[in-house]
Amino acid sequence: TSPWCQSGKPVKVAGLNWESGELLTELVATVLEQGYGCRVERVPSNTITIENALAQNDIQLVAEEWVGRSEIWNKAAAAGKVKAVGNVIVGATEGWYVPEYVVKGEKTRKIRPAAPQLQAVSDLPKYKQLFRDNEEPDKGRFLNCPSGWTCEGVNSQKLKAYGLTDSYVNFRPGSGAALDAAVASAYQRGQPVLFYYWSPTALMGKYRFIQLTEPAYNEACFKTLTDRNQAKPCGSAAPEAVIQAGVSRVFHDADPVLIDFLGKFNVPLPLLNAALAGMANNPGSAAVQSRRFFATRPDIWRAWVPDDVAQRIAARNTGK
Amino acid sequence: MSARIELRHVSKVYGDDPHRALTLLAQGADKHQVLADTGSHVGLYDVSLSIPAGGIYAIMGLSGSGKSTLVRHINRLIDPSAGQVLVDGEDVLGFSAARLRDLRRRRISMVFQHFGLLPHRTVLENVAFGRRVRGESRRNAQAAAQGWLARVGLSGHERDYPDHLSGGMRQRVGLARALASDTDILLMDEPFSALDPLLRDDLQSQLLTLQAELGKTIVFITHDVEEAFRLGQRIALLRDGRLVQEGEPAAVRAAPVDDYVARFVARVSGADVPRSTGSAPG
Amino acid sequence: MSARIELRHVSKVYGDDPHRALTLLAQGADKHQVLADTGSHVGLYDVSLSIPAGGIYAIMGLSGSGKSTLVRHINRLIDPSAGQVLVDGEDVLGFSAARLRDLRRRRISMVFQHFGLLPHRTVLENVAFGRRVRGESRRNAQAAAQGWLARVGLSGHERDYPDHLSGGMRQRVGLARALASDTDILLMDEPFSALDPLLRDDLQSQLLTLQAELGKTIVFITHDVEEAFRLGQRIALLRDGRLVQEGEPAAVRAAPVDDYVARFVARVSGADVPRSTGSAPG
Amino acid sequence: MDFFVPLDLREPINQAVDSLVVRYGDRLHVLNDLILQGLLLPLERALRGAPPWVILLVVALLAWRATRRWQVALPLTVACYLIGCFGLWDALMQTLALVLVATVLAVVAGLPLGIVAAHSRRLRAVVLPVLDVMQTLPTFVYLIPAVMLFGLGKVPAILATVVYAICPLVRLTDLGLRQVDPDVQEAAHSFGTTRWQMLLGVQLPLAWPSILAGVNQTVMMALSMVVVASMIGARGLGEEVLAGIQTLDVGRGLQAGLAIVLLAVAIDRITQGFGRVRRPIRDEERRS
Amino acid sequence: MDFFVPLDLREPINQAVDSLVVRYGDRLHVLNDLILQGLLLPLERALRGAPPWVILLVVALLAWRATRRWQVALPLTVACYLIGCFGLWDALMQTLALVLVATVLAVVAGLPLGIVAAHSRRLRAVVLPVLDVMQTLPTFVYLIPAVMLFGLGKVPAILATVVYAICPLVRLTDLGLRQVDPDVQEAAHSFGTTRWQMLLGVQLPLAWPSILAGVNQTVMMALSMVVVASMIGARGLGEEVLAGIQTLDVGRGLQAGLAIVLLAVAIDRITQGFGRVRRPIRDEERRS
Ligand SMILES: Nc1ncnc2c1ncn2[C@@H]1O[C@H](COP(=O)(O)OP(=O)(O)OP(=O)(O)O)[C@@H](O)[C@H]1O
Ligand SMILES: Nc1ncnc2c1ncn2[C@@H]1O[C@H](COP(=O)(O)OP(=O)(O)OP(=O)(O)O)[C@@H](O)[C@H]1O
Ligand SMILES: [Mg+2]
Ligand SMILES: [Mg+2]
Repeated sequence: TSPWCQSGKPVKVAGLNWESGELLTELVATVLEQGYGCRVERVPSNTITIENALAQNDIQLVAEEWVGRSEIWNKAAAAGKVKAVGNVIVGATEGWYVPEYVVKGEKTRKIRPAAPQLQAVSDLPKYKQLFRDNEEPDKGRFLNCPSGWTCEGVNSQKLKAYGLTDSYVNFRPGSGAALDAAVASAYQRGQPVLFYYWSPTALMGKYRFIQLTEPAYNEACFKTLTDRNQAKPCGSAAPEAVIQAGVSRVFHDADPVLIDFLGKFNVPLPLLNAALAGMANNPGSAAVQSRRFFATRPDIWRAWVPDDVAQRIAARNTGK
Repeated sequence: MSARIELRHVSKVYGDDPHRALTLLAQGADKHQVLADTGSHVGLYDVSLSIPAGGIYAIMGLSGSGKSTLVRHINRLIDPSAGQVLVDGEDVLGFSAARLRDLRRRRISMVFQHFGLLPHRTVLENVAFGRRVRGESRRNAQAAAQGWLARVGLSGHERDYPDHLSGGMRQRVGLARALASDTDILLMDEPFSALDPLLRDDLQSQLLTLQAELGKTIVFITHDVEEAFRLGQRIALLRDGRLVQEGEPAAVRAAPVDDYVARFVARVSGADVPRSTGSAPG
Repeated sequence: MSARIELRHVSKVYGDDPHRALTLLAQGADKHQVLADTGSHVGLYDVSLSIPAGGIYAIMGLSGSGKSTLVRHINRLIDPSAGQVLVDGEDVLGFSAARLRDLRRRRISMVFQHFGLLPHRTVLENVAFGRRVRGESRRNAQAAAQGWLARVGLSGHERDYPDHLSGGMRQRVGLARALASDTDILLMDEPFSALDPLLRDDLQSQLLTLQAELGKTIVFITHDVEEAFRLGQRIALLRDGRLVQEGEPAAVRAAPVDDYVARFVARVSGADVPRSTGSAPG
Repeated sequence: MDFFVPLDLREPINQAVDSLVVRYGDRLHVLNDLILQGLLLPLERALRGAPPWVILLVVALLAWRATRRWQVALPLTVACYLIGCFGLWDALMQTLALVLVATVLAVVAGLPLGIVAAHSRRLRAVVLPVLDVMQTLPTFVYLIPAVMLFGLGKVPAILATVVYAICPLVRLTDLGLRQVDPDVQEAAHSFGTTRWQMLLGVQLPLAWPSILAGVNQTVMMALSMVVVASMIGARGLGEEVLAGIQTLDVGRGLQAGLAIVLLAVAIDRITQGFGRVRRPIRDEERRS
Repeated sequence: MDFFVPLDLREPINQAVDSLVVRYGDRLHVLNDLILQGLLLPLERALRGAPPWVILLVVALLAWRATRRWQVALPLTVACYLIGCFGLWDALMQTLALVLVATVLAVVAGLPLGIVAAHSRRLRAVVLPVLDVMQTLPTFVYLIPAVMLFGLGKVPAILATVVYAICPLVRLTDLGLRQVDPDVQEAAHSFGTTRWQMLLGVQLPLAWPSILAGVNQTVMMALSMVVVASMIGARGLGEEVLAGIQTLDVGRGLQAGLAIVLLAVAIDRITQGFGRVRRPIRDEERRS
């Protein structure tokens, strides 16, 4: 009995199109439809437009929001137009990675370790020839975040902080898809590649990467990293990512019932990774994974909602 | 007899700077000098003539002497660089777009030297074009067109497209198109030049009959001196854009103003040109 | 005298299904019936004629009787639906592309009824075109072109573009273009139809001289019977795509095969046609 | 670089956009709703509601009527059926609705614009540079403000598509009209045609091949915008492509991409078929 | 839906792409290197290395030579200077290098293709559908595999741009050639022209207005791909636009977008100016 849905208005949900986003959206939508009898509309889009639309209440709900990672979100949150609720994923990671075979080699594909000593970002200058950039052949290439993402600025600052600006090109791939493609291609060909990445992601589940160690998180240093204009930043690992559900202010104020559900909505990381791996092998099957989840893991989802709602969901999912 | 069409000191220079050319011409330069000096082509220079109502008025002259340019002034397809053009006493240069359209629809039609057929329409549609433009029903227009096609010997070709026709056949389509408009004034720019002698004889007679019966005013350009003398009740001779002589055929033959005219008219063997004189009501 | 050009049972049907039309024609249908039945136009049917070397061969006939179609077969701008075309004893239909090109470059040139000028080239470039195509230097080609332009009375217009010329001037450019190629065989499709009588006289004389001096073979289409009798050493008459009569002018005049031919030739006043006979070496 | 005097328009532009959004955003949102409810949704509902075999039949009939050749109509129909087999039927119908509306709007607006440009030198001097901007200003740049003004979804997607796809039609209409033989126009003039009669009876028919080429390019460009449209919330095949790309599932993206191509080919063949004049323009034989 | 037999090509396609990457990826990456070092980087280095005033002078001279009108040349030069003032000079030079190479390649490949299509009915039946695919298959669908095969950066960006931008040129060349007056061609034939003489001396000059329209569209499309190119790592103005959009900084995006438009206009005016025949085709007066 959600006031928003009762009034007949549909809940417009961002149709996120990366793997974890797809699955989480599917889970939320299932609860809303089956548990609360809501009409759910999925609106496909890219991240900026989504955040912008959320601020205008064009859509009401984003199932996976990396809070604080984009300027649009930050501005909208500061203006009170959007709210973040719950803890959808706990334990997400991010950092600089290389494929495992670069350090350890890989027997099945007969790849010899190219940089057995590589462990930390401070080792990187030695290996610039290994990660050679063909557009500037005397430097290595570090694959940054796509231009415009918040992480792009942080990584650019990190290159300065770790003294890598002379030995590495700050290569911004332009889009997440291009980054993924470049990494996947290198991995399949067994070539060395140095890149920024994060989890939970399908690529992370599919391939074996090693994260390079960085100086431990330090709030003061991290501030210098988030400020592009800081000339002399100091190094620091990223703080733990906060991944929540994003809702528009209007929706937040209008429907405490659903906000209550979102506050409890959480999927344990191992389970998520397993599901993502399943999706990677069987593309486009977020719906399948979702159905399996509701059929097999009531222990988890029953905690999200009151009993009567859970009952309704169960009724729709045991029959199948 | 009243003048149906009158040109007053009409000059036409093709090019960017007609005024410079006109100044040169006024100083006595001829068109070849003007072309060499300014790059402009002189079409006509200071031509005045008046064409009486009801009758065939023949225009002759060397190739490039400005005949086509002259007739185009009458229905104002060309605006003169200087001078006035009067039709039925009214200055067509002052006409509004609507009046000009009306003039072209109901009072003047034209046969073009290069035919100017509409390539995307059938022969029948081409001939019916003038009537369709002024709003007649398809049925009426095509019925009239059909009749004219028969008179120029093209029955059976109604549904052909122009590019499937021979040169002479195209010319006849253009002819039928102008005639089908049934206007009082007909401008004909070498309308029979691509036709065989038998057909030409036949069409000349038809034209004479038509003129005599309906009293049309016909301006007729031709290179065939015999034709000019057979059809024309008056004759004008152009040279290099200037009017050289003008008058009744007999008068021109009797007293050519210069050697040029004399050589032109010398080609007509005196007596053998039948004439239907008798000028129609003006 | 050996035959320079020979057509053997040449038929040409424009349309999708020439064979059906040919069958009908063989059964005695005429071109109007064929058009009504099949929608195909008959250009020529079963025409055989041989054109002797050195001399002017005039072709006449009603508008639409197939004259233009006929000459286009000689340089194979059109492939016949049936029959053979021989030039100097060789079947041009069997020519390779290279030999055909050579034939057109060095042995046959053509004046088109609709001129076919290149609108993007100046008058001088148009006239030099034939020589440029066969690889002559620009200088030589344009010098020759200049000479021919003067002979057709277009000096001073070298740098004009075709669309700035009058109809007769365009025709003369086409004429000069063909003559400038200086080939043995000339195909001329109504080359003087848009010209004034003075110029026409002049060009006729030039053509006769040219033929007499250089022994060229000229196929000459005209509607002007006097012109045909003045220029032609032989005359062919076409009607509805068929060859009606062929022979020396005197013979044709003396014994027309039917009323049609009689009406055509009746228009020539016996004696007044000067002739320069004497056929050149074949 | 000292050579350049530093200038910065970013802030003023951003402020302008913001104030536009604040001032007109609501009203435009309502407009969005109207277009949606009045035009797009009914069409979409009809297309998605109809049984697939009905749609296939309509495609087959249209293609046959347009081209009179079953060698064209049959493969097109089979191809549409195959898209259904890939599980993309519903997405196909959504995209079809979007593209149909956008193409029709582009043609309805583009043809008159092209005519205007051809007839007035002064207007051409205004229209052509505007087209340059419309075609090369990156879609994203105006898409984002459009979303802020109109809200997320199909209407701004259609607007963006029309803006982009209209350009070649305008240009080619203009080109075609300016190439019409002046002798023929003069002859028509001599009979006293009105501008309207001249346009409909002479100029447009003779410029038709160019105009058809313009329509073809418009259709192609409208379909090349499908993916962009789905970036601001239009569902359908574009969404599939995007999702395929984001998850590095090339197969999924390619499959949906091929469906878009097929849709383009189908719309193109049908419009071109209806537009083509049946008579061969000139006897082929002459061109030996 | 029972009506459709379910089919799925995703897995086979994905496997095919994967095996292509494994088998040829390395070699194609080397090819990428070659094109980069041999062609693009030297040009880019030259453009970025030259002092801005030299480039501005060259633009002014080219624009003046092409159009002979300072009313065109001057504003273009000033506009380029303004781009520099926005702090985008370096990005402009990078984009210029990319677009120049792509446009030249597209013209060099597209013109012959159009000629071939116009001359052979059979080849046209092959070429035109391929163009349909090239133009409507969403860029991303082949861009991602291209990245996997060629690596990130400028080379796949150029390839994608050429694939997309070549289409209108091919089509309009074909259209223009097929509209050349057959009477004129026949006359040229009668003098024994070779195919080559016919093409260069008659057909191309008469088809020129259409071909120029094609070049214009190619330039426009190449520039409309700049943002897409930067999505796979080509730097320059496109990156600025992307960054502007990603951060909802409409001003930044628009500023860079306008720079792209300007670049498009400059390239277009200069190519069109050089292409245009100076003589007016027909005396205007006749068209009363
Ligand atoms: N390209 C074509 N397509 C179809 N029919 C044609 C074509 N060219 C000519 N014809 C037809 O062939 C016949 C003969 O035409 P041709 O041009 O040879 O006549 P012609 O004797 O030269 O006539 P004219 O003296 O009028 O020029 C005509 O009936 C014409 O309709
Ligand atoms: N559109 C034009 N542009 C420039 N000059 C032109 C144009 N039309 C005609 N002229 C020039 O005007 C002069 C007269 O041309 P016009 O067509 O009136 O001659 P004409 O007497 O009809 O000749 P013809 O008997 O050869 O048809 C010529 O010198 C010609 O070059
Ligand atoms: Mg004339
Ligand atoms: Mg003929």
